[in-house]
Amino acid sequence: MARLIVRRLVVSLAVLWLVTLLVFIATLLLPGDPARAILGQQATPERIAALQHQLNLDAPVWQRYLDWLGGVFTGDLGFSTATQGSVNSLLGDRIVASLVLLVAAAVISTAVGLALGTWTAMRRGRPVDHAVSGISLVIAALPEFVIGMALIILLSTTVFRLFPSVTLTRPGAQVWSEPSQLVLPVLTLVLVVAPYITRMMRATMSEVLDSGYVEMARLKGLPERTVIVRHAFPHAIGPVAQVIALQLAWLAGGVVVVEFLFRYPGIGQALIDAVNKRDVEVVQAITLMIAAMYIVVNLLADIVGMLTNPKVAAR
Amino acid sequence: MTAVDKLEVVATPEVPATHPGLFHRAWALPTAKIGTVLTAVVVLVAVLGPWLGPVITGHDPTDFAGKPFKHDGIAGTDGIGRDVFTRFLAGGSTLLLYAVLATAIGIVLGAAVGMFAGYSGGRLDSVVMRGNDVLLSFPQLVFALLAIAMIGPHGWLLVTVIGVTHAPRIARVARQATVAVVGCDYIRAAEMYAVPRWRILTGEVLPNITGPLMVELGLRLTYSIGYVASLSFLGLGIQPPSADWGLMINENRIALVVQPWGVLLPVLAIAVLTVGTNLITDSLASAAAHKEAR
Amino acid sequence: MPDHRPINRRGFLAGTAALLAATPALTSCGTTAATAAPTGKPRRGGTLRVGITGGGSADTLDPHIPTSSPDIARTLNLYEPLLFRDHNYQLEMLVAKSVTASADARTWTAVLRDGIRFHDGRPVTPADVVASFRRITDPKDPKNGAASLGMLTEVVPVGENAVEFRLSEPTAIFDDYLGQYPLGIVPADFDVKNPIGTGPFRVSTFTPGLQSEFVRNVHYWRPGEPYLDRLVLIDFAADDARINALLSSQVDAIDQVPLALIDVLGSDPRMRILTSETGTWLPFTMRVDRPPFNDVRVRQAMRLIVDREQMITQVLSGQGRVGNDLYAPFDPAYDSELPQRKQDIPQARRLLAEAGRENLTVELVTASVQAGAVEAAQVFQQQAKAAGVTVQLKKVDTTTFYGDDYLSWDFAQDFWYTRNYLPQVAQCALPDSPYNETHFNDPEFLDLVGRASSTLDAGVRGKLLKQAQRIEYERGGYIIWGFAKQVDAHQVYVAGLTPSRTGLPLSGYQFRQAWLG
Amino acid sequence: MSLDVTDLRVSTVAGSPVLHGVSYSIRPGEILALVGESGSGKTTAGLAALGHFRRGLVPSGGTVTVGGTDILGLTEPERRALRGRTVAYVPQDPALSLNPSLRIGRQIAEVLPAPDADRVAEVLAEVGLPSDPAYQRRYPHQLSGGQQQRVGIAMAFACRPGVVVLDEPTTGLDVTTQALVLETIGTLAEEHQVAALYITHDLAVVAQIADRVAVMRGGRVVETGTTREVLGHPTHAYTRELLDAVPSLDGAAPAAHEGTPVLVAKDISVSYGSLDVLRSVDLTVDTGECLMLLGESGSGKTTLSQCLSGLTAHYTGSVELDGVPLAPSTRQRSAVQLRDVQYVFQSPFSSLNPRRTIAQSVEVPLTRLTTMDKARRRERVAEMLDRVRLSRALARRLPEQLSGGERQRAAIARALVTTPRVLVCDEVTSALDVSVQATVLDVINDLRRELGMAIVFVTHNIALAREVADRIAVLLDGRIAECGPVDEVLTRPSHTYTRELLANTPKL
Repeated sequence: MARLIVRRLVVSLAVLWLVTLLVFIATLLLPGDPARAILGQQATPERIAALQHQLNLDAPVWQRYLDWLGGVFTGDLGFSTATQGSVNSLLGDRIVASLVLLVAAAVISTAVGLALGTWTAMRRGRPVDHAVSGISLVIAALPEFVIGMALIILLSTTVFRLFPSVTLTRPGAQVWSEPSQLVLPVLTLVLVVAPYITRMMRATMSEVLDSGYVEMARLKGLPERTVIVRHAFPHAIGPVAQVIALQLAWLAGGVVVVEFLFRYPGIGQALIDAVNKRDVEVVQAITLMIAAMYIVVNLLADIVGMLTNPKVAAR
Repeated sequence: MTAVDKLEVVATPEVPATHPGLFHRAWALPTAKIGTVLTAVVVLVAVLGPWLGPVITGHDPTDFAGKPFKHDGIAGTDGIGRDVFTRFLAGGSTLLLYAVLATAIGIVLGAAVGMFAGYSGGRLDSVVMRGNDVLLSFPQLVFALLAIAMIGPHGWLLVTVIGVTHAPRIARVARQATVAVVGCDYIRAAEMYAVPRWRILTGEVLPNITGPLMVELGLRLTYSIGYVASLSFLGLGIQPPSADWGLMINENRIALVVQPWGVLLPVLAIAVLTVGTNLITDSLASAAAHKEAR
Repeated sequence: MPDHRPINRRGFLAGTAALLAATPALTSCGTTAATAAPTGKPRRGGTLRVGITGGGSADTLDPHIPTSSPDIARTLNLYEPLLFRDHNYQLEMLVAKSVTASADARTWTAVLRDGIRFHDGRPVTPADVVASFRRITDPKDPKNGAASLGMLTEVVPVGENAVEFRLSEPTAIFDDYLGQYPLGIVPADFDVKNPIGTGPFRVSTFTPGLQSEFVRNVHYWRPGEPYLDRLVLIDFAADDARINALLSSQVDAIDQVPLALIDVLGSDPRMRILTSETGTWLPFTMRVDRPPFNDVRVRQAMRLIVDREQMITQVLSGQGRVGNDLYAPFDPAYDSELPQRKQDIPQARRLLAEAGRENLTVELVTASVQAGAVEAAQVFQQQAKAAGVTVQLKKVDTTTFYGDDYLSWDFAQDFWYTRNYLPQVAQCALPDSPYNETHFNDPEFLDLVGRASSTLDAGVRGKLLKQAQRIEYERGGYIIWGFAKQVDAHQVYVAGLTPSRTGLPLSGYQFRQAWLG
Repeated sequence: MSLDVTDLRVSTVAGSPVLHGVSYSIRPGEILALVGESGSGKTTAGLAALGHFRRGLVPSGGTVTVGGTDILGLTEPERRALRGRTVAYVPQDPALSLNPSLRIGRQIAEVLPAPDADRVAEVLAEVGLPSDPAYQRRYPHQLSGGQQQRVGIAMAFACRPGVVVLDEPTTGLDVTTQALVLETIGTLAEEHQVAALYITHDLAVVAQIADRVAVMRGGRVVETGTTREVLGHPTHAYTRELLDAVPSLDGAAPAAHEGTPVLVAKDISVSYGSLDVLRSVDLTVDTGECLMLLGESGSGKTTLSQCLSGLTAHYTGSVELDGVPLAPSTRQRSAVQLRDVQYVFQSPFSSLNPRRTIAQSVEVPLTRLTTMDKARRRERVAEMLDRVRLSRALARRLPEQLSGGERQRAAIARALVTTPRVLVCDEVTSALDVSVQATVLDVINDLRRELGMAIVFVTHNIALAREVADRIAVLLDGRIAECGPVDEVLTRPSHTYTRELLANTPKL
C-alpha cells in the first residue's frame, strides 16, 4: 500500500518535472525581450546588454532553466517584467483569492453533485430523474462564460438585480470581505462542474445499485438506508473521486475565464493580463501552478481510490 | 443430436439481416431528436446567416446602422454602431468551421495515438501514456493561451492548438477502448493469421471502437465550440472586425445594461448549439453503452 | 515624452476590459443622497477618494519617472515643475515666477517664486533646481523628461533666486519644454523614500498597486489651497470595478468613463459627468518612405477616404471634435484657416488611379493602445471599402505593438496627448525625433521648423509654423481624424473640478482646487 | 416451513411475459432442484420466493406462500422483514455478491436481528470454515472461491430461516470444491429442516443433491417429479434432450488409436515473474488422435495450448511440427505452419470480430495464408460453413445475430477452413449450455472423422473424456500429472488427483 502510494508519488513528481521543462521551453519561445520591455523603447543597446546580464538572460539556456527551477523550489517565482515587481508579490494575494473561489466551488459542487447523483440514482426512471438528467445535460454543455453571462443577465443586470456582477475589492481588503460578490463566480463554477459530478455519481450509483452485493444486501433484509449508506455509497465514491479530481483540475482552467468575466482578482485574470503583456515569468509561474494543482489533485484522487479499495489497501 | 440442432435454431431469434447500427439506436432516443433539431437550427443560422443578414436587415456585418449601443433595427447596434442582428447572423460560420476542424484534428490524432499505444502495450504504451499525462496536466484553455501568447491569435493556430490539446484526451479514451478490444480473442485470432499490425488496427480495432470514438467526437465538438467561443470572448480568438459570437459577447457586454441584445443573441446561439451537440452526444453514448450491455 | 511609451499604459485595459455596471447600487442607494451640486465659496476640509485607471506593483513616487495614470496623478499633487499648463493649456508659473529667454534664445533664466517652500518647510533654492535637472538628465539614468531636453547643456544658479539654462541651439519655446509634469523640482538631497516637493499635498501612506494617501501641504504657496485635508488615490485595473466603486460611493470621483456608459452615469442624479475638450489624438500613421504611401497621392487619398464625422460618432460616441490632419489644436499658431478636409470618395479614387493604386490593399496594424483605437481601425476599414481600398486589420497586443517592430509598421495607429506644435514636432516629425512613426523627412518642413525653433517673436514664428503645418496638411503621413474628449465622473457633492484641455483626466488631476460640499 | 408457488406470472415493465404461470412447492427438509438452461426463467422464479424481482420485472399474477403468508401480498418493508430471517438466499457468484469492502464477519452479522458474535462463529463453523475472530476480519478477496461461497451459505443460514433459495451456488467452482459445498448444503438443509430451492443447469448435480426436480423452459415448468422419476423416466421431450446431452463417464473403451507423432512439445516452461505456470511439460500429439488436456483453472492448460499454437511466445523449450521446430510467435511462423496448427478460442463471444460477417471472419485465414482467388475462397467458406452445419443465411450475419453455439461453430469453421493437421480447442464448450455443448462436440467429432486432423481438446470437465478423447493428459500445477488412454485413466487412475476428480464428479 505504502509502496504503491510512493510509486504514484514518484510518477507524479516525474510528470511535474516534465511539466516544468515544457513550461520553460514554451516560454522561451515567447517573442519579445524582457530587458527591452523593462527599459522601454529609448534604451541604449549597452543598457539592454547590462540588464540582460543582470537578469541572467545571457546565460546558457540550461543554466537559466536550473536557476528558474531553483527559484521555484525556494519559492521565488522570478521577476515580472510588465509590473516591474516580483512575481511573488504580484501573485500572493491572487493565489489566495483564486483558492477561495476554487475551494468554495469545489466543496459546493461536490456536495451537490454527490447528493443529487445518489438521489436520482435511487429514483431511476421517475420524472424527477429525467428532469435532473435533462437539466444537468443541458448545463454541462454550456461553456463557462455562457453560464456566467446568463447568470449576470438573470441575477445581476437585467432580470433580477441581486448580486454584483464584478468583484470589487477595496485595496488591502480580502475578496471574501464582501461575500455577495463571490456568489456569481462561485455559482458559475458550481454550475460548470456539478452537472458532471451529478451525472457520474448517478451512473456509478446506478451500477452499484444493480450490483450483486447490493441485491444481496437487500435480499438479506437490510433496511434501505443501510443498503445505501453501507453497501452502495462507499463503492460509488471511488470512481467518482477520479471524476471529481478531473473536474477540480479542470476548474483550474475554467477559473481563467470566470475570473476574467467577473473581474475577479485571481491568478486566472493575472494569466490573461500576463499573456497580453508577454509577461513571461508570470505566465511560467501561473501555468506551472495550474499544472501542479492538476497533478496534486489527481494524485489525491488516486490515493483516495486506493484507500477505498480494500484489495489495494490490504496489500 | 438433430433434435438439439432444431432446438437451437428455434432459439435463435429471427433478426433482420441489416442490423440497426449505432446511429439508428441513438436516433430512437428523444435526446437525439431534440439535439439534432437544436443543432440544426443554429447550424442553419450560422451557415445561411452571412447571406441572409443583409437581405433581412439591409446592413452589412461591418457597416454602420446607427449610433453606438442604440436600439435601432431588430436588435440594436453595437459599440461602433453596427447592426447587432446582422452581425449575429454572420457570427456563427467561422466559429463552427474552426470547431469542426479542431475536432477533426483531435479525433484523427488522438485515435491514432491511443490505438497505437493500446495495441502495442508494454513499455511503449506506458511511455506514450505518461507523455500523455504531462500534456493532460495543462487545462486546454491554458495551453491555448500559451500558444497564442507565443504565436499570436491566428485562425489556424486556434484550430491546431484546440485540436492538438483534444488529442491526448481522445487518445486516453481510444487507448482504453483499444485495450478492451485487444483483450478480445478475435485480435489474437487475427494475429494468429499473421494479419499485419496496421491491418489489425484499421480492420479489427477501429471498427470496434467507433462507439466510444463517436461519443468522443460529439463531446469534443461541444468542447471545441466552447473553447473557440471562450478564446474569442477573451479577445484571443477570432479577431475584429469579424462578426463572431464569442467576440460579440466581449465587445458588447460593456453595455449590457443599456443594450443587452449584443450579448443575449450570441449567448443564446452558443448555448443552443452546445446543448444540441451535447444531447446528440448523450444519445450516442446511451446507444453505445446499451450495445455493450447486450 | 513619458506619457507616450510607458509599459503600463494608461488606458491599456480600457479597450479590452468590459463593464458591467453595478446597477443594484443604482436602484438601492439613489434615494436619499444629495443631488444638488454645492455652490458658493469653497469649503475647507474633508477627504477626497479618487479611483484612477491602471497602476500596479510598479507604481512609484519618483517625480521624474511617472508612467501609469496613478503615477501621474501622484506626481501632479506632490511635485511642481517650474511652470506647467493650466486648464486652458496656457503656461502658468509654478515654482518659477518668471521664465525668460535671451535674445538669441540660447539662454533661458528662471526666477524662483518668492517664499516657496518644500513640504518640510525648507525654502526652494537655485541649488535645488540645478540638482533636480541634474537628476533628470543624469546620463547614466536619464529620466522620462530628459528626451525633450536634448539641447540643454548646463543649468547654473544665478544669485539667490534664479537659475540659468544654457542651450546648445536656439530654442524659442524652451519654456514649453520646461512646462512638463515629470520635471518637478525637488530638494538637492532628494530621496524617493522621503518624497518631498512643493506640491499641494504631501505623502502619508503609499502602497504600490493599491492606493496612496496624501495630506494637505500647509506650506503650499497658493493662498487657501488646497481645500481638502486628505486625498486618497486608489488604483483600479478595470473599468467596471472603477465605475462600480463610484456607483456604490466607495470613491468620490473616477477618471475615464467608458463612452458607452456616459448616458448611464449622466442620467444618475447623484453623478456628474466632467467632459473636457482635449488635444488628444488617435492618428493613423502612414510611412512616407515606403510603398504604397511613398506616393503623396496615396496619402492624400487615404485622408479623403475618412469620414471624420462618422469616426467621431461611431468610435467616440460623439465625444470629440473632427480633426484636420493637424495636431496641436490649442497652439496659438494652429492653422485653423486651412479648409476642413472632408470625405471625398471620387477624389480619393481619382488620386489612387493616378498613382496606379486602384484596388489598393493595405495592412493596418492595430492594438488596444487606447480606448477606441481598434474600433477606429474597424470604422476606417469599412469606410475604405467605398473607395475600393481593402484594409486588412492586423490586431496585435500592445506589447507587440510597442515591441521591436514599433516605428516600422507601414500603416498603423498611435495615440498622443495634448501638446503644442513644436514640442509635438520634436517628438514625431523630425528625422531625429524619437517617435517618427511616419518617417517624415521633408527638407522644406525641416527648414521651416528649424527657423521657427529659434525665433522668439511669436508672430513671426506663428507664420513659419503655419507654413510648416500646410506642408503636413498636404504631404504628411498622419491621418488625424479627430480629438477625443476626456470624460470623467464624480459625485455631485464634489466641487472645484473643471474641464481641462491638458488631456489629463479630472481637472488634470489638480485636486488642490477640489472641495466637498 | 414450506414454500408454495402457484401459477406465478412475471412480466417485464413493458408487458411481455417472462414467466407463464410457474408452480412448485417444497416441504420442510426437502430440496427441490429448479433445472433449466439460460433464459428459462429459473432465477426469476427462484427470487420470487423472496418477493424480489429484478429491475424491469413485475409480478403479474399467482401467489408465493411461505409458511402460510402470501409474500406477494406484502408491502416492501414487510417483505424485507421476512428476508434473511424467514427466507434466505445464496447467490450464484459470491465474488460479486459479497461486498468487497466489508469484512466477512460483519457481513454475516448484518443479517442477525441483534449483534451476536457467538452465532457468527457458530454458523461459520457449521459451513466448515474457521470461526476465529481473525478469520472473521478477512475481506472477501482474501478468501478462495469455495470459501466465499460457504460464507454466502453461512449468511443464509445465520438466522435459521425456513426457506433457502440457492441460485447455482457451485457454478465456477472446481469439482472438488463443488462436492464440498454440496455436502454442506445437504447437511444444513437436513439439520435445519429447511425447504431448499436449488437452482441449477447441471443435471448431474441435481442427481446428487435434490429430492425432487422441476424442469423449466421458456418461463414454464415442463416437468416435475422426484429426482429418480424425472432423471430415470423423463416424460417430457425437453427433459430427455437435456439428459441425452449430459456427457457420461461410463461407456465402452474406444478402439486403440494408431498414429505417428505430429506435434511434439518438449520441456515447455512458462513463468510470469516468480509464478511458474508451466514446469517442463512434454506432450506428444499423434496424427488423427484427440488428446484431452485436463486441468482446473490455474493448472496452466490454456497457457500450454497457446504455446502449442504460437499465441504465447514467452516460453522455453520447443514445439515441433513433423520434427521441425516452430517459431514461438505466429509472426515468425510460415503460412504452411500457421495453416497446419489452428486454435479455437474458449469464448465464441469474443473470438469473432463483431464488425465482420461470419463469412468474412471465416475467410480471413484463407486470405492471409493461402493464394486462393476470391471465388475459390468463397466456395471454400461456404463448404466449411456447411460442414459445421451453419445455414448459408447465417453467413452474411454479424456474430451478435447468432447464438453462442452457432458462433462457436463459426469459430471452428474458421479454424478448419485451411484444413489444419492439428486443431487446438481451448475450453470450447465451457461458455455454452449443456445442450449446445453436445451439438458442438458432435460437430467436432464428425469433422475429425471426415478431415482426420489431430485435436488437442483443452477442458476442465473430465466428464467429456469419453465423448471426445482418445488420450488424456492431466495437468496439475503446471506439470503433467498423468497421461494415458482414456479408458486407462478413467478406470485405473494412477494419480491421486485424478482419482479425486473422478470421485467428486457428479453422475446422473
